[in-house]
Amino acid sequence: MTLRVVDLACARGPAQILAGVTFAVAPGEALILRGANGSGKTTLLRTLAGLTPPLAGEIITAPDAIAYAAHADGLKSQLSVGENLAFWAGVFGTKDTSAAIDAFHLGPLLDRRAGEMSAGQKRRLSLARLLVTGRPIWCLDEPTVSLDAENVARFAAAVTAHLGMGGSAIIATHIDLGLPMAQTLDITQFVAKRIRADDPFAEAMG
Amino acid sequence: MNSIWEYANPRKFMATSAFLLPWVAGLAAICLVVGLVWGFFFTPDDFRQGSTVKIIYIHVPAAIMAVNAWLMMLVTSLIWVIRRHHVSALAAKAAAPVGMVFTVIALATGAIWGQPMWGTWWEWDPRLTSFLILFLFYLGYMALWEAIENPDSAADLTSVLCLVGSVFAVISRYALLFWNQGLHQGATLSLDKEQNIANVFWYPLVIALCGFGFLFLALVLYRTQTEIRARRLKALIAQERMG
Amino acid sequence: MPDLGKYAVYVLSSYAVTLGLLAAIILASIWQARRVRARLEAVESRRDRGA
Amino acid sequence: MIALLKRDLMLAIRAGGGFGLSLAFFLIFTTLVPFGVGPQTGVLATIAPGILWLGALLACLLSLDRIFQLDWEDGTLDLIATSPVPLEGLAAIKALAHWLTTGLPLVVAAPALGLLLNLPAAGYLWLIASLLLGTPALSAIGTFGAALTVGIKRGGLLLSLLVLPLYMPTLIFGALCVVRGAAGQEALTPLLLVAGITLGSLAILPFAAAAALRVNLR
Repeated sequence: MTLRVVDLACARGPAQILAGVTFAVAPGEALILRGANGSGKTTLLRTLAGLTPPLAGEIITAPDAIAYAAHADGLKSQLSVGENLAFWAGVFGTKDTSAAIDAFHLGPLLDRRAGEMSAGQKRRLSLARLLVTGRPIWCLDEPTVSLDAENVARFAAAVTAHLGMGGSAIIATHIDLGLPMAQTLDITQFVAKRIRADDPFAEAMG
Repeated sequence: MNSIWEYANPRKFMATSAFLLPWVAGLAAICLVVGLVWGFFFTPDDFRQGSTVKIIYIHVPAAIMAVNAWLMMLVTSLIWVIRRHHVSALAAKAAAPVGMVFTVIALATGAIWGQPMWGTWWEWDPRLTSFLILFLFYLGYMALWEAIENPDSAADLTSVLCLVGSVFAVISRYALLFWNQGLHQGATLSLDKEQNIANVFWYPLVIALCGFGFLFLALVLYRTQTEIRARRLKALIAQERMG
Repeated sequence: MPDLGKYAVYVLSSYAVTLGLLAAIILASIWQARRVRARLEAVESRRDRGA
Repeated sequence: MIALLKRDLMLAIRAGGGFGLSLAFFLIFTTLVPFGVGPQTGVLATIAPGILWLGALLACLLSLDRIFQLDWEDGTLDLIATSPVPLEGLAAIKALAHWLTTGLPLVVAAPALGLLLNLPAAGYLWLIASLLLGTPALSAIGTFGAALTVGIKRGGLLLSLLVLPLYMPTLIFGALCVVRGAAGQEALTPLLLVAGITLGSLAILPFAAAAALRVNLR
């Protein structure tokens, strides 16, 4: 499942942030988004995920192919690991969660409350959630924030495994993940900050 | 005559409204003065209600315009939702306070008029109460506009509220009739024009109504211009912040 | 001035309330318009000087 | 969708906030009334239907802003929006979950509180029927209000200002049904009207709530 983006323009609130964004991600490839804070990485990912309607351009991919994961990982602290995963499996319609549980060694943690886990364990659970969605294209926003070196390595291994199985990933991060097939895309080249084109209040009037 | 969508662009609207405003304001002033003065000074007292019948020249037009203002907001919200017509959304925002003021006038004059006739300042009469509910709808609508940062989202959310609110306003209107039989007199200005009020009262009333109508139009045009400038101000500040 | 009889208080007060409220909304609109127009001119002149 | 409902109910039970708070409020509200209005049972009996309905309505109102707020803050709403579950379904399920955790307990508790205000015997059947048919509308309208104000910080007060006028018809018909029932008059018509409003709300409002959510998620 390749993801092709052609001449995409994204907006954050009243302002357009990016314009002319064009790239393609083939199965098995990873794309690292570089750019200063506020240069629109999150906005781009949210537009790819379909949360924010793009101002212009196209996102060409199979329907329901993109799984989005942001800082806020959508885990309920009162629910146990197993219940959280079962919930997301129910939402995404995947039958069993054992594959995701084994991939991130969550077996021993299954009935521990999500609220009682360390940041690293929580990150592993949110990655397991990604696996549960069963969607090939991962859009990850700063996935390795608040993770120590060991967990970052484990995260990189998980992404590599995902790429190995023909999935692809678009990751906004500042940390070098050492992924094999990773290209880097610096989105500062696409930054075109001005008022949204469909906002008629930009030019002077009486 | 270019289509009304031509006015989607604020510049065109500003030019046209700048041209129209003095005329509409002038008409409003004339009709108001003529209507109210004629009604106040040159009409006889009613044999039953005495001089309080003179309140009709402000109570009825205000009540009619209060409802029309909400209908106008409903139409402009629909135009915004369907055609993303920016000026229409701002016109709805501009009309809300004016509609609210008309509702308060209708309530106040209704209550004052009710005192000598029904003996109490406030009577839970279905029509008077439905204006109280309309007042709450206006309050909620305006509060929602102020509470949201991004103007486009604010326009979307307030339009949805206006649409849903209108459905419930109609339901409330009939729920109230079910809830308490009214003391309010029948329709004063029904269109089939059977004589429910004598001609001598009727003419000044119609002129006063036109006065209120033009005043509403003038205020909405004027306030929409301000909303457009405020929106432009926001856009410029956003541009500056982007550097 | 017509003889309003015993209801004079009610008629006059309702007219006073109405004219008062109408004046209030008109003045509020004018005041708000002036304020926005002034701030807009300030920002636009800043922008023209800066641009 | 069922997973959503199961999770919400589990969260309500486990967090314990859901059930207890609204019921406690309903109890406190009803017990406060005689202190304000005076202990004469005659007076209390006549205003009992209105007070019970107002108590139920305000109890629903209190728990509205929690419908989407928690999911909004921890990112679940974003993730569900990108999942195959449609937002309309989410709104309907959230309304159902709110009704099950808040509306239904109120219906169960209402007769007991009716005793406190010595509601006439004939009124109890109508009280239960009107609340049973009316509270789903309160949840559906409330979910719409919650969706409108989810993006607004401290939107709770605004939520009440927006939702209370929309609760007016259900309150009028609901209380009227119990009043007439208690007085032995014919109370079926207001009951049917309450049901009508509920069905209308359940049909339209999830779509309006989803539209509002889509705007807030932008």
